[in-house]
Amino acid sequence: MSDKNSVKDFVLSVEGLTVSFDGFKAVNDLSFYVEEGEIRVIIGPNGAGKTTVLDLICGKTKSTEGSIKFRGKELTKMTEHAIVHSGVGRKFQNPSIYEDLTVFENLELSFPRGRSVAGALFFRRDKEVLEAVEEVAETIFLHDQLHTTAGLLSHGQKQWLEIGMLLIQKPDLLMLDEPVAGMSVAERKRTAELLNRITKGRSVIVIEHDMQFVEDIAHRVTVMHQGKTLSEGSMERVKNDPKVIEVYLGH
Amino acid sequence: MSLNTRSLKTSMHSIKTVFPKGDLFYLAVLALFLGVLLPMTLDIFRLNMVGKYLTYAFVAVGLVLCWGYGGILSLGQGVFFGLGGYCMAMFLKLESSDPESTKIQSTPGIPDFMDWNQITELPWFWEPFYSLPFTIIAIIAVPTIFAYIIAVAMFKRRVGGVYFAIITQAIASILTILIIGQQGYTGGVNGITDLRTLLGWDIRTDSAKYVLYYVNFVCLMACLLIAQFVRKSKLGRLLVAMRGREDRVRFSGYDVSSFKIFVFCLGAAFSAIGGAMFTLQVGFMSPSFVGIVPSIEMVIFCAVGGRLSIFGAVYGALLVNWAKTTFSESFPELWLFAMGALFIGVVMAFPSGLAGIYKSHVEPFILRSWQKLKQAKPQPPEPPTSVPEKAPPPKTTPQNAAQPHPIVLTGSISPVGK
Amino acid sequence: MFSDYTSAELLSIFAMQGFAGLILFSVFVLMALGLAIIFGQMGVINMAHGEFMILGAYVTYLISNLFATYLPSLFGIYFFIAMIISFVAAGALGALVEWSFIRFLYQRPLDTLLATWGLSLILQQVYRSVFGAREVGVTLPDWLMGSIPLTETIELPINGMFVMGLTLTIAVAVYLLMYKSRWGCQVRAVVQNRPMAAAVGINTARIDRITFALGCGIAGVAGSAFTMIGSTGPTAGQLYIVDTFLVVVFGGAASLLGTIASAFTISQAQSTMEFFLSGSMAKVLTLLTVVIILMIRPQGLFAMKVRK
Amino acid sequence: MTMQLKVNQRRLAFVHKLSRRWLAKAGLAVCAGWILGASAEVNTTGLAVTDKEVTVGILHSVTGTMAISETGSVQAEKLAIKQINAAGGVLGRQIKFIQEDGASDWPTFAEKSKKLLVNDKVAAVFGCWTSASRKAVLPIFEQYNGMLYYPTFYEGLEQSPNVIYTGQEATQQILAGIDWVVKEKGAKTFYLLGSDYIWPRTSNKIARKHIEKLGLKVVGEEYYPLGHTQFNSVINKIKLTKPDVIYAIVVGGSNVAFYKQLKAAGISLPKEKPLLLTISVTEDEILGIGGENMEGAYAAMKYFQSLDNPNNKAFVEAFKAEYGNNIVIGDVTQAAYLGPWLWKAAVEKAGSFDIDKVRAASPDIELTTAPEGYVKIHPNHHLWSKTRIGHALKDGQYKVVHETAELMEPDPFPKGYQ
Repeated sequence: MSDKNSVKDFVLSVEGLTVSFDGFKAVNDLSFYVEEGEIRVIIGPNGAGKTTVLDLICGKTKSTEGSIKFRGKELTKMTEHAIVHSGVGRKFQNPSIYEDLTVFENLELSFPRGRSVAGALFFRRDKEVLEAVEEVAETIFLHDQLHTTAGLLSHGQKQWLEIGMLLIQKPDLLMLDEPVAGMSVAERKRTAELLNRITKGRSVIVIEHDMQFVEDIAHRVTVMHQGKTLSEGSMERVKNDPKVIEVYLGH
Repeated sequence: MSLNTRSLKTSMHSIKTVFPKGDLFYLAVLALFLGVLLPMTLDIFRLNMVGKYLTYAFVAVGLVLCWGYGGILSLGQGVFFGLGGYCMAMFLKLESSDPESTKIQSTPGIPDFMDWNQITELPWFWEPFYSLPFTIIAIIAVPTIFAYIIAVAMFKRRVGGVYFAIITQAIASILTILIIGQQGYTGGVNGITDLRTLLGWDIRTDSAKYVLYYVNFVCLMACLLIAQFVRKSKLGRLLVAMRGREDRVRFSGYDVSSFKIFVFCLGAAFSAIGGAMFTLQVGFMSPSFVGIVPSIEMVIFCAVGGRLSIFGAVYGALLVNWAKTTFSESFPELWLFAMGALFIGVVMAFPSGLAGIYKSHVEPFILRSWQKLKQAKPQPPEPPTSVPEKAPPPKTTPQNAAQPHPIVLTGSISPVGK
Repeated sequence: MFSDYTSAELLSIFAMQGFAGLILFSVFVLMALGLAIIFGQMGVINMAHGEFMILGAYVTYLISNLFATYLPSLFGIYFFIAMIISFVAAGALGALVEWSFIRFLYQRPLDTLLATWGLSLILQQVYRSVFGAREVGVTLPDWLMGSIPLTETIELPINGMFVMGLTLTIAVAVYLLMYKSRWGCQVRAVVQNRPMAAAVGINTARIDRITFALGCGIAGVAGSAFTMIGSTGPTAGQLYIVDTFLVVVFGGAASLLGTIASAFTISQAQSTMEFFLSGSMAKVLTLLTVVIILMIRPQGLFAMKVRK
Repeated sequence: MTMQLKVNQRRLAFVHKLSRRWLAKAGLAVCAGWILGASAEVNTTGLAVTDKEVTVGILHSVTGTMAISETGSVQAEKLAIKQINAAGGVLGRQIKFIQEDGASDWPTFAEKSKKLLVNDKVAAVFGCWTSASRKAVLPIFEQYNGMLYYPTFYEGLEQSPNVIYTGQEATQQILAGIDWVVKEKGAKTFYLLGSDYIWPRTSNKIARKHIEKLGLKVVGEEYYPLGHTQFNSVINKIKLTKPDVIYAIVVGGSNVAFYKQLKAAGISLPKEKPLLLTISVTEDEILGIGGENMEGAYAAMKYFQSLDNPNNKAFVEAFKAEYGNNIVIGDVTQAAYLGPWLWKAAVEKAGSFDIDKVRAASPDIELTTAPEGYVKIHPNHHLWSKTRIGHALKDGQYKVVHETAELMEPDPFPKGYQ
């Protein structure tokens, strides 16, 4: 780990992060740093604690120890929605969209305005909203499906929709949990394209198993094992790390 | 692209957003039914009974928002109904306990039950209820604040679903024991009875019953309008969204608990208005409307009407109560069987209640007849509002959730593949 | 309030009060065990739990009449037979109910609440039609109604000890069944991952039915035992429902040990408060404390923290 | 009527239509009354009286939690009506009854009483059991000027011109009982226990005052919520305080639990250490408690099934002939039986069915044929009656061990006991 710069150069600094469930430490004294504009991919065997790390950053799980700083703000003490407001967006492993609502409504609900009770009550669909929805829908290849009920979309389209729901929030840090899981080869390609396009100007953390996809997008890779960092660096370097080969890539 | 923009632009129009054509029609039918048809055909005795049933409709409408939309099942709505009713009853009781008519008591000027319990001075929390404006505020504020406290405690800690239901049930049971036990202050198990006048106006006469029926009717319509506004606002869509994907809503930057708190408080406020109207029309309030059994019955009114339909809830409250009265008059033995079967039947066969039946059976039939009629005569002879004259009262489901209840239904009913 | 009494008197009273708390504890456990299985393990909110208990009580009443008429010489032991038949009867009704509608509602817990509430109304009316609206008096064998004097003031009620023994037996049996038997392992497998359990060849429908029946059967035994301390009438079941649910929820729904611990906590709190306060206030305070603790710790006292 | 018309002027057309129908109906009724000339003399207020028949109402709970208690009253009232009819009816008219179900729900009681008075125009109503139901119907009886015969022993604190209270009010039951245990059993200390609602609380208050007046001591007073089933703690307190008398006013399902647990805890009632005196357990309740658990307790009431007098023998025989040999008759059942007879006597004394005339005739009406012996209506609408002490036997009956020498005067607002 050569890049020990001062904290403020990083978008996200995770230090000494630990969480334990009844004594079992799912994440154990983990530290890593994400730079401005970086695409970081976290890989590791099942149960390594990857998803838990995202849960901790976005506030879904409360840490036992350690700190998560995002642009100098301590996230571990904040509520989930406050973390979102500060600019962190998160996509879940299984596409998590509102299946009873249309694509349009899905995006509209994610639009970052009228987030309070009164705001939601008196929210108006004005030009700003319409334009933002149109723009994002185009980006995620769904502009023809705006009035389709989201539950009727294909699996890949649902994944895109959820990414779109994050995009419309204009987050500074985007966290994606297995964005191409269950996609066809063609869809994967388009998704990689999509990610490359949308990551301009923001930092991204991705959890992924698909090594080809990882190679396509990753700036840096963190390998996790049993709640700890096993290895970190460029894809090339990680691939050749004997520890990584032993626990993960080897089989 | 241009097509999308056009259709979106039209949906920007705000009155249409709150009242799509269908809902406006349902509202009009309901208003005609309650405001014109029933008063014309029923004598004042029956109309007063309908008025009493309609006070439960307030609770049912609140439950549609809480339970149908918000997914929060409260088994303690009777608490709020009761609190609203007690606030009203306290005002009326003070008015009927003037020193003149209570001069045989050892302490004239206080309610009779206090006198029987050796209370010689009006308790401090009764004092403000001499004022009607205070009472009207209290009717809504007291239950809403109480609901707020419960809701903040529970939703901030993410207590939901079954746990919430059971805790509200326990609260209902605590409050009942308290009201019964503190009889010097509350009238105990007998409740607060013998309420006569409101600012000198005798509420027991037939003419007063008419007026009260219409006051009740107007309040109900107002609540329906509020409910409709909430339902059609972004908040309504958020509630639907939350029910299925609470985490997604949370990670879209919403404080989920605040929306639940809001809708629960709104439901409580509706129930409280219902309770106050109940006191006015029936002339007393007692702890038997606070407990678990009435609270669960209120849920069934909502379920029968259709848990996603605010208009259905009103019909549900009317139908179940009407059936209860009729059945218990003619076949008292069978009543509990019928009620039990209704619970099971609605849950098993008609999870969307009357509204669902209307959507799936009645409406298509009307539309088909309408089509036939159109084909027979080239010019449409009459406006659509007069069509369902002979058909049972129309019920509705909200537009954006035209399928039956999304989370509670199994995949086989919901068209949404999982 | 204690200044008027000698220390010996006080000691014996505290002993008695502790014993009263233990009886209450046993009663709570007995009420809650069946529900802990049905609600905790299967997620079904069985509002008719009280009515299943009362079924057991009515069966006991019938059996006692049968013995009094046909086998008066064996009257002393009828209670054991009555408990077994209560178990079978309530269990059979449970299986029937599960088959006829509960099985369609596993994904909709709040709907099970409404449906079983409907069931409870129907059962109440059945009891009323069959046994009459009045409470029935269940005659108990004399040996069950006495007490064993230990000292002048300390007397151990036999029925209380009987309930405690019964509770212990049933709790141990349920524990062995759920955690030590192959069947219990299957039940827990189904609870935790239904599709997976089905995939490895467990007949989940059958497991569901038997589990539900077992829960109802235990309720039946509880009802049978409660003829010793409570009333048997068409609506008596409703008296138990709130307490029972609170015990289960307070313990952390999915944990049987939690249910027992919670029954212990609530019963001790209630009997202590009953001793120092008046009955109604003790009840209110107990319920209030439970509700407040549940608000602070919604997952219940003893639920495991799990990684989701 | 004028009120009705005044309002109508301000009202929409449909109300006019309605009231015209109403007028027509009323007119028809008047015509009918005029044609049946003979009935007009004994019925000037349009009650449901013809030359052959007079209609009365029976209003009790047939369903719900109170059905347990109210069954006996319904049976007794029906028996009395049958006997009166067999003996030639009232003023030569057969009594026809309309029975309504209050369903253990107070608004239902109010609703049904209004139906009986307004729609059915009954000449008298026999009914209600709990105080809460009576309080709910009371304003309606006063508003529409009906006559209610209320059978239950109750807390007093009420005296309505529209109610005849055929059961005892609290002081009648309590004073005699306490005097007896003090005099005959030498009781010095008392433990007061009750279910937590108005009747036990009021009764215990009177008992406490009386005990303290006698210079004796109350060592404990406890109330448990209705339906409570765990009494071990209070039993321990009783053991600790060692009272001479447990004065128990526990009701409903709690009763069964209390007596069973008392016995199991080693407090043997036949040993009378302490002695147990109750005013809430009639023969009806013993059915549920079990005679073996109640054996040895004392009860203070005005009637026991085992009363040894010719009236009662005939009554019990007739009751058993009607409803089967195993039936038991409690205090309230007998009081309910008095209702129709007292009404018959008052109507015949007044020579009219008019409520006002019946009311005026009621004071000092005597009944020498009452199963309890001789009763007389006091001007305060309660009954003069004797109070008896019964000793519970294993077979579920009471043996009468004492009877007050004089009739006890009813005193619903006892000075010095409040």
